[in-house]
Amino acid sequence: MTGWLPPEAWSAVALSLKVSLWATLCSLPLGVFTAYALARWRFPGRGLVNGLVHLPLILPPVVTGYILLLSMGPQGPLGGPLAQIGVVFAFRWTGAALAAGIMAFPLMVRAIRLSIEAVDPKLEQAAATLGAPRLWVFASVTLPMILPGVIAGAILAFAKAMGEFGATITFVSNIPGQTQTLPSAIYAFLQVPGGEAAAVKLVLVSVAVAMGALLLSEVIGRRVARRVAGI
Amino acid sequence: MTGWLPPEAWSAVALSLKVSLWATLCSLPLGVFTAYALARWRFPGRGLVNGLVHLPLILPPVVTGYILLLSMGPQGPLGGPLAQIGVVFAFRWTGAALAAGIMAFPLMVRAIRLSIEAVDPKLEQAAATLGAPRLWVFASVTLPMILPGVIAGAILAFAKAMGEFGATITFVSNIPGQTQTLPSAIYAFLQVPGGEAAAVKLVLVSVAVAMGALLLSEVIGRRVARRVAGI
Amino acid sequence: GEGRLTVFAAASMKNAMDEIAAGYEAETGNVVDVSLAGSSALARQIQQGAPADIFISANTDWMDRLEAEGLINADSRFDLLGNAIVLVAAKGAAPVDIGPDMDLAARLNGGRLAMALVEAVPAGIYGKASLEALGQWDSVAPMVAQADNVRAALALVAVGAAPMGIVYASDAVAEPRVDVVGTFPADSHPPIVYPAAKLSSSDNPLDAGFLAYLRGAEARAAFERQGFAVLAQE
Amino acid sequence: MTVSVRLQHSFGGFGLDVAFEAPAGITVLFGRSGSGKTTIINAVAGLLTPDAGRIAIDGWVMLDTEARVALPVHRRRLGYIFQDARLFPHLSVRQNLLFGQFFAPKSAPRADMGRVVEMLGIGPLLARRPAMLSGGERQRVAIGRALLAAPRLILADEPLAALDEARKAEILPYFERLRDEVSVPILYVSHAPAEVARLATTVVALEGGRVTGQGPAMQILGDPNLMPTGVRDAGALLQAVVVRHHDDGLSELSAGGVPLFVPRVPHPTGASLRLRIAASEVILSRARPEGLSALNILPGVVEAIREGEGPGAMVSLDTPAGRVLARLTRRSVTAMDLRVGVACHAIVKTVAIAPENVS
Amino acid sequence: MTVSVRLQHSFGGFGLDVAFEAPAGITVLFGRSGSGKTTIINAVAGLLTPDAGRIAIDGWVMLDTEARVALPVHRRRLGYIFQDARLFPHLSVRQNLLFGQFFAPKSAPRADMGRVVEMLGIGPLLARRPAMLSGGERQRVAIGRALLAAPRLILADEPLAALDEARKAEILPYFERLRDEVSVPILYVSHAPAEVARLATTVVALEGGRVTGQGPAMQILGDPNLMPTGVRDAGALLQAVVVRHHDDGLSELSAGGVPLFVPRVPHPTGASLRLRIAASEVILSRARPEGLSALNILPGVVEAIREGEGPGAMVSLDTPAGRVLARLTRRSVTAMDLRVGVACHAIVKTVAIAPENVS
Ligand SMILES: Nc1ncnc2c1ncn2[C@@H]1O[C@H](COP(=O)(O)OP(=O)(O)OP(=O)(O)O)[C@@H](O)[C@H]1O
Ligand SMILES: Nc1ncnc2c1ncn2[C@@H]1O[C@H](COP(=O)(O)OP(=O)(O)OP(=O)(O)O)[C@@H](O)[C@H]1O
Ligand code: MOO
Ligand SMILES: [Mg+2]
Ligand SMILES: [Mg+2]
Repeated sequence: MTGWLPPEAWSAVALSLKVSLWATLCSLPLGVFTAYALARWRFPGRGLVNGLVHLPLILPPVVTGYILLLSMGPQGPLGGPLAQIGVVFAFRWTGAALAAGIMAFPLMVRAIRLSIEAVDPKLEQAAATLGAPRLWVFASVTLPMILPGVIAGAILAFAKAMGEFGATITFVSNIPGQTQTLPSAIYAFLQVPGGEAAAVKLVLVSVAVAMGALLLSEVIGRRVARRVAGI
Repeated sequence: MTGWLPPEAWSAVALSLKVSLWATLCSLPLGVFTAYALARWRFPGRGLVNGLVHLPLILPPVVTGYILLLSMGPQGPLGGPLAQIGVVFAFRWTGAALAAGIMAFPLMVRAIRLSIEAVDPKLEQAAATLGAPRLWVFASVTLPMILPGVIAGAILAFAKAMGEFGATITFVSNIPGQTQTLPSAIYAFLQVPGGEAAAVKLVLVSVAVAMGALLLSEVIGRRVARRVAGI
Repeated sequence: GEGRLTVFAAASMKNAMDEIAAGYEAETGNVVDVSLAGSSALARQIQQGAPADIFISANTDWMDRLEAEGLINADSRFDLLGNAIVLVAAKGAAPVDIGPDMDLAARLNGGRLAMALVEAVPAGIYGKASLEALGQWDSVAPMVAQADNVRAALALVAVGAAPMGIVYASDAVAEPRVDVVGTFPADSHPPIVYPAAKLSSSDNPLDAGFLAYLRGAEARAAFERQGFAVLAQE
Repeated sequence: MTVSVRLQHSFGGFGLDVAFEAPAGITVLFGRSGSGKTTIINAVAGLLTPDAGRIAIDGWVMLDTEARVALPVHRRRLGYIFQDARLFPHLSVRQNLLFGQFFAPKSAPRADMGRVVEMLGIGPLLARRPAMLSGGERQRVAIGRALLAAPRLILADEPLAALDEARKAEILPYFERLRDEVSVPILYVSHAPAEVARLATTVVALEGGRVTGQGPAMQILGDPNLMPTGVRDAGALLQAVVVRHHDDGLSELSAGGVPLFVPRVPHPTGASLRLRIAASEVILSRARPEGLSALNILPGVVEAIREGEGPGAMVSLDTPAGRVLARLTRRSVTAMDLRVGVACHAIVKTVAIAPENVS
Repeated sequence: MTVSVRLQHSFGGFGLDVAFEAPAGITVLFGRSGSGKTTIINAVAGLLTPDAGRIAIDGWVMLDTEARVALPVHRRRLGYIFQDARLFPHLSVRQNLLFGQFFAPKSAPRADMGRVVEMLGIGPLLARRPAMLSGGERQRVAIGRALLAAPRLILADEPLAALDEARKAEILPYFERLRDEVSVPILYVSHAPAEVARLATTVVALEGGRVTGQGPAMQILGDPNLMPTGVRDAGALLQAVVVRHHDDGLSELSAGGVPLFVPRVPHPTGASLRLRIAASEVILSRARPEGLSALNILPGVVEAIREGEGPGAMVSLDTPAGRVLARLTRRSVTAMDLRVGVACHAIVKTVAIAPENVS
């Protein structure tokens, strides 16, 4: 098995899994919050927030990567201060996770937002009349009901994160073992003569992982939906 | 105004609009069909189709571009025969549209599928009892009801198409006036020292167009939804 | 030792750098991490404070820019590699006599000439310069398909999408589906130079050793196997 | 036209096995919840394929599982009126009404849009969207939509169940008109006895997936043994003729020669109509009662007495107007010494004959 | 505990301006569709902020627009029982029941889970999900959930409207128990007269956003002028005591000394209960009628006669049992020569006093 791909490739696979997993998990709470705000609140600047969320979908990924590099790099207006308090993204796997998370964010928010819009506000009102404060209503009523949507959104984001390349390589470079994700490795193999075979293998691994995640999301989503509906 | 950006840049803007528009319009029928099939039919291979549809979301765009090049290029197993009947994608803006359409397809299908799943099959049954054959039921009942979702899906796809770079340049290269889209132009400017200023301007144009489309989709979507609900 | 070193190198050097890194690691016990990406992406990352120790660029422009900004140690800079640009065509194609007399546009016969971006990517810039010098550019320009990098241009020829392309000699060397049908005269374009240098921000004690190793015999052999001309003297 | 239906189907715990004929007019499928009414209607509509069965209108076979015939839904030429109207929300009332016309064969006897609109009183609504209609209006449009599809059979599955009493009262007359003016057979599902009494030409009584009785409405509804919803809802149907309209707001009817007074009915003198007299609203008296506020007194002879489990008893009285049912306490039966063959009087309050029961 | 409510609010075309007091027991907000019942309940719940008003329980102010006090919904300590139950589908019955307990202040008099479960008969359902419950069971759980939130006020907006008759009959006794066993005031919205008659301690009659009458149930329901849904639904309430249970399935009651027979009630001898006698079901007779199947005859004196627009008239009779209303035709009034002060008898069929009207 290990002979099938060079060891660095395996380490890229492992790193991509780690990066995508963290990207998904860490952006999930913010994704749920953003989706909730967009679905339920009317506030000035709502259109702007919606636009910002979609920006990574719209911009060429390389541009998103440059924006990240400029703002979150060691000399960036955000990266500098953050580094002072020990939070470093630039040229770390954490940065790869940040880039992947941002690129996947619009997909996650869309999926979750739709499921929130499908929740009957009457149930939330019922919870409030029973004395539950707003946050508790969210945690005990809204969240369980949107779980299928959250899972679908998370897994879609995970799949997207597994494939993210342009923003990642632009922001955190392509350092083996640290920031070389599966797509970066595929890119590197494609840049030199004779690299295609290895690239194809990596593509297959990548497709297998992402497809597995998608299938999982359909199955889990359906099961959780049934559990939530109490059937 | 024209002085603000070099004329080639404006032609890239125009081309990107054309490519994205055609990509969206041409993939729309197939997107609706695929979404309908995934939402309503249970058939063997449904999981596979769902996976295939999502593939461009998951793969690094360059890989999608290579796959297109291999299959739809002049010597490709599909491109060759198609060329015989006069359908050529390679190095044409049509190819750019194809690449953009494929990359945007999963987003479009996801949005439409959700809106189809929200249509009450009972209305479709009612139409059937009145004598409407299946296709007519779709055209006269289902389609009007999902119009908001279709519009949302189409505009999301358009925005995504505006930003598509990797697959497009890999498949159809960058021929000014023919296949040089906005993201290709941005990429080119970013490759040379000092190109940032022009790149930033193009990014702004691209963001403005995509944001406009998104805002439009929210507005139209809401209006059409109200019209369909008959309120 | 068990030191660690980070090298930012142009992506087109991957095969050679893999070999060299392995050789260096075997010899010294130190680990080399090679980050491969487009020269422009790497240069920008360096501008933004990337924690690299050594940069090898595929062109002099970005290295010049970094030097001007004081980001590289000018004393350590040297021209590591040279390359040639060649005309490639599908396997078995007849050779072309590259010169002012060739009618490249006619040879294309309506097909495309695959190149890297002619205004942005070094191989494309060199190719365009050569074609201009040979008086071919104006007739060929409308047929040029510009890829985002050399490898993509080569792929266009390899899969038959374009009948001919202009790429580095180093790229053409191992692509079985294409033949080199001509080499552009070195004087028809600015010198193709891959400069290497140590970053000013790096205080890695291994820098000097690795730069020396790049000039060494093993490195030279590896580069030459990949079709590069080695400019650096030991 | 007669629809003949024979069906067998089983769901997990439920088995359906029915056969009945629905002649022209309204055939009500009557039975309590879960007795299989919707299952039958859906099978007729083609929305459900039964395990076995045959459905035909005059010779035209829509389903024959043995002959492997099963027309798809859209070929069955139905007008299905749903409980919840199911109008198309994105179409105007006019477009909803016209929806089925495209698909009706050119040769089909085409219902006239103008007449249907007139009959249902929906002229002023044509340009509106369904969301702008009241529940009652919506249901009327649904009736019109079904009619205009030129159906060979109309299906209605509890079309009034979702409406409140006022709305029901608004719609019922339209179904009566349908029954009386349109020749298409109507299969109508209901479990409201008053509705059945008012509308049914034929009743098919269902219980647990079996037909427990079928026949003309008068016969089935007057038979307390067949009434599946229990004696509390039993009642008799009487046929009456309008004799005169009085100035004090009452109409005088004659049922087999017995004068009956009801609040003014819209029918002209001489018109024939049906009255329902709920068994629970009849008081019996051995002597002819005098000086009572109740205006309607039917003399008769006790035909049968059935005692139930509770304190009640059901007395059938043979009167010149027809059979009348009275639900009494057993204590009263004893106190009045009621026996088969005894003469007595049925007292019915004028206003107890509520408008819904006059048809 | 008394809830005092004063509210002013206007929607586009509709203006609400009400003030009423709801003492312990069930205060029914009674009025036709669109009269503002739900608007009031929502304002009390805090789901709607009215233009002006004050809502307080004993001195505890939940809303005072002048003092700019408006407790958020979750601080109002309510038990809101919705028309559609609104159970949390993802939680078991037990978890639904316990939902409100977390938020009740420790000091609040805590309803005992065991007792509530016992009272509502939902013990066997605790582990199920709401999707697995029948409509009636679901509504019972909703009642329990509201009770267990230790509310200071229970709100119920047509909690039975979505249920069919059988389910209604199943739930009504639980509301009676609530009224009789729990000291928390209950605001109950309804437009079903039978429900009002059975449950109400106090009635607030609404019409077009105004209070047209408020007071003890007996008083309001016996007043045909105040009954907003029209005379057809009018009826009198009588207070009665259980005298004896007879072997033939009847219970003998005494209303002011007049014996009345109803189908066996579950109450013990000596228990006090309420009867509703619908005006449309009463027959009057000048002479004491003999030999009738109807067992219940109340002697009385005509107190008032009101003639409506139609053929009907409403006669109030003063009987030892209390005021009884009878709806007759004007023809009968003339024929019987009924005038104020005339003695006559009200005849009510035993079985016409349906169980829903016995409380
Ligand atoms: N798809 C199904 N799967 C399993 N059982 C079903 C299904 N549809 C109906 N049933 C069962 O078949 C029986 C008859 O159902 P049906 O809907 O025909 O009753 P109905 O007479 O229309 O009742 P209602 O008056 O409540 O509408 C019921 O016991 C029901 O639970
Ligand atoms: N959000 C709103 N905007 C405008 N008008 C409203 C709104 N909510 C209620 N109304 C109007 O206020 C009036 C009172 O409504 P409300 O829901 O309180 O009536 P109700 O007595 O509960 O009626 P029902 O018995 O039908 O439930 C109605 O005329 C209604 O149309
Ligand atoms: O080093 Mo590159 O890959 O030609 O930019
Ligand atoms: Mg049914
Ligand atoms: Mg209401």
